Amino acid sequence: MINKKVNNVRDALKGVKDGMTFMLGGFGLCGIPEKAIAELVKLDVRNVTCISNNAGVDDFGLGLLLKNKQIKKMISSYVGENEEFERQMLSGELEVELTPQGTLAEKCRAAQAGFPAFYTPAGYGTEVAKGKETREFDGKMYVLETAFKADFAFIKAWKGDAAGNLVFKGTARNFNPNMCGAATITVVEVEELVPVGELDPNNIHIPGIFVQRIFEGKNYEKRIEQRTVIQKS
Amino acid sequence: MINKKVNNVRDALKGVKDGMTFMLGGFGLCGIPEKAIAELVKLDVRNVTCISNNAGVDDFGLGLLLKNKQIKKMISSYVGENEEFERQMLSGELEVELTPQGTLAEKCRAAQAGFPAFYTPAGYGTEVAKGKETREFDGKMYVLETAFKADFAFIKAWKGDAAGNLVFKGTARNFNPNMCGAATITVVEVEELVPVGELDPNNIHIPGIFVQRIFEGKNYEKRIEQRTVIQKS
Amino acid sequence: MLDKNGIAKRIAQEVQNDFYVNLGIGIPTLVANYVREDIEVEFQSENGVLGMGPFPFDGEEDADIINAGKQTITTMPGASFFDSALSFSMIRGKHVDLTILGAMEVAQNGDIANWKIPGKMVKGMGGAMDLVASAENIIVAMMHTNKRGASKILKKCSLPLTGVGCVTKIVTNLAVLEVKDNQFHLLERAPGISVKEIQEATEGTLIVNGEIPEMNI
Amino acid sequence: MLDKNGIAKRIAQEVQNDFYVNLGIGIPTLVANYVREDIEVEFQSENGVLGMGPFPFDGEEDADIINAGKQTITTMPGASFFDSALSFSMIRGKHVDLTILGAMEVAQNGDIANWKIPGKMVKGMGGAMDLVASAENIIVAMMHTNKRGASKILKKCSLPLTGVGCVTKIVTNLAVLEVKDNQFHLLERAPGISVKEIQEATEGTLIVNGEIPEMNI
Repeated sequence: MINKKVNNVRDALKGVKDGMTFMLGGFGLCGIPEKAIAELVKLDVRNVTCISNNAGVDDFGLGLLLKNKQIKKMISSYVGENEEFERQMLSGELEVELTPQGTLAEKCRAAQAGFPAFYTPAGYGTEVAKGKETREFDGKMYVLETAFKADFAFIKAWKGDAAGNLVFKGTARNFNPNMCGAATITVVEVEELVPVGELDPNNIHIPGIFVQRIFEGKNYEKRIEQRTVIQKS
Repeated sequence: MINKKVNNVRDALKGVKDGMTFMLGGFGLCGIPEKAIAELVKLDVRNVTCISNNAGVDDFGLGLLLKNKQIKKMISSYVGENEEFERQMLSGELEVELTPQGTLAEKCRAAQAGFPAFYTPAGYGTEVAKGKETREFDGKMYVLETAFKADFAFIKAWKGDAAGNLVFKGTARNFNPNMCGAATITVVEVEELVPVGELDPNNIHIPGIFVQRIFEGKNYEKRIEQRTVIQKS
Repeated sequence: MLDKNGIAKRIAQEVQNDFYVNLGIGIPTLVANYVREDIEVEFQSENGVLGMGPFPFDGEEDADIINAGKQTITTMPGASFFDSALSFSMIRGKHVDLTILGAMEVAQNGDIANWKIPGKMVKGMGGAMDLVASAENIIVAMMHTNKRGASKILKKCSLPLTGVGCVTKIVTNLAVLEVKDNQFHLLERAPGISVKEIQEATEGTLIVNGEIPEMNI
Repeated sequence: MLDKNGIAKRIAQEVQNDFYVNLGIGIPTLVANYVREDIEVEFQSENGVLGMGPFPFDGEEDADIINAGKQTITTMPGASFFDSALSFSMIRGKHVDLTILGAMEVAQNGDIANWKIPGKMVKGMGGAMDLVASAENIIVAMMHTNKRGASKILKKCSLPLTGVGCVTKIVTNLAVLEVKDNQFHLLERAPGISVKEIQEATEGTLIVNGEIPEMNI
């Protein structure tokens, strides 16, 4: 078994530098790498490019890096929940590349899987296709999209083992599996690090080969963005 | 819950016709849709194109359809285990398209996922790239490969439910998940059909949306091609 | 005139048995509340769940189980969770039968705009561009006019597009419209709304053919 | 001169700590038997398993758990099963550290041929084309000459190629060769084999630089 375990978030983020490109898992605040984000704030790395579906909220998730003005560029599909984001973007302080959500996922997956480029129908005829090659297949138009390139991927899983095998929970899975192995170094934080051999080999969502470093985080906040509940009558 | 359950293999294969293109899961004889293959022999559909990683052995798997001369064309990556196959191919009776294994998997996945085409490095500079577009990305050459088109996909899973949710076992998984939803109609046979709600939503390998018909098969032979064992001393 | 729930109620009539349905944020999310109970429907949310159920009871919400609107949800028996790439395989691969989403503008050629107001507002397209580029059955839920009374049912979209030539049906607070042959075709009026009122609120070419029935909701 | 197990034994010395390794069918499969026990290595098989262990005990074999050679296998703690697309993501995405495979011919420019003899034999490329197109660390295990004594270490491949300019190291029954600068470089001799014997068995340009040590196996 090839051991990926590191002791803490500090060791996990070794090598993180100004100007790098990061991928961060999560959808809204669901399944985000809370510990890695907190450490990035602490390390105060600057001028970074972040690839993440959303940009967090003003005081949580990637919003913390935004508030701290550490982010030079965001690559996301939806950023509607963050006022500081909108302010920085409209003022021109923040560079923003909006990408259709399915294309965003596939650009990660392409990087993971060694595909340089693929054709997708999403965004054809829109701003998103500007400057990109378009092409017809079977009478329908498609846009050529290329794989992402990133230095670090920060992943949040539910359970994992020292071999780097991962299991996600519910919709906290989202982009996390697609970003594993899509960057030079994949750093995973888990809620529970279990002994190697405990995870069922049939039900491992991401095999350890896609992971370079793994550690157990404590006391996850897991903030809920839109608490919608029904009152028991 | 949208019900995909059909009563038996006969109902599952309704609509199968001469000249159609089929995808069949399996690697060697591992994870092949035994019941669907037996029914295809019984139905005696002819001039079919089969997309499957291997061609079975002389008296099992796709070898049964070959022996019966039902196959016009095979699309596979490796066919070294079947003498009748080699005879038909070298004599020109059987049309054969050999495709790199990873490309084969991705051509299925592309069909499942609505991608018309993708660039892959496999086969560049070889016969496989003949007549195909090649292109450089970041100093490396790639071949443009297109998604498969098939009428039926015949899938073997371990467990499934009436909603079409599937779980595979061990390496019997192989191409099966990638072929689900990659054909117009996806037919799944399972060793055990379990009540809806019994499978853990976190550990469903293929969600039911990719499946049109599902049934439980009985008495699987699951023949072993290369029994390699160590004697207990 | 319909309110948001009325629009959702009317759209729910379009949902057929054995449909996999993707609901956008806003009015579309409300559609789930009004689908007939005697048909089988499964709701897909692009953040990675198939088989969504109602909102959870107070105290039973789980931060790890949300929909694309970031709302806490529950799941039905037979539900499944999956990653974003597989989720969009369902969408791009045309496995989802019906897509219901909101819009800022729709044009008579089927173009839709719903993600950006240059210089003012940029929320992003989320999954909408993937959805409209692939879905063959798209219903738009929207207000017929904006807050200043200007039509959002147009000859040509003025805002940056989300997709081209993709919308086939629109349900607004005033009417049900079909989009075909580069024209809007009036199918139904909202309760108490006249054809004239709809014509006045529609900037695009509106075809009114014969007697237009009132919605039955 | 080495036999198949000898070749496997020599190649096993190339396997380093923390390597993910893909073993081809034939001699490469034997390599697993000779890897040092004090290093951590995980074996990947492209049919969908990472963390392969030894063959099972008689009676414990499982038809659903095989390697790419269709042999029954076992798995080690920490193993995982996955589909073919993800398996080739590992390979194409350069997550596998070392690829060991057989060959019919290797040329001095690094070309390899191992899947077809036109008009005679067509087994197919299996996963070999994906492996050689992506792997940065490829070792070929092969016999130096064919049954008629003709060299398989060539100026130019005569058979249909599997991949171009990809092979960096070759271990044969006679020698260890490095492929670099459009030449073969002799690194080691098999026990009892002279440089002259290797030169005679090599059709391609062979560079012999200084004293060539005998393999230490």
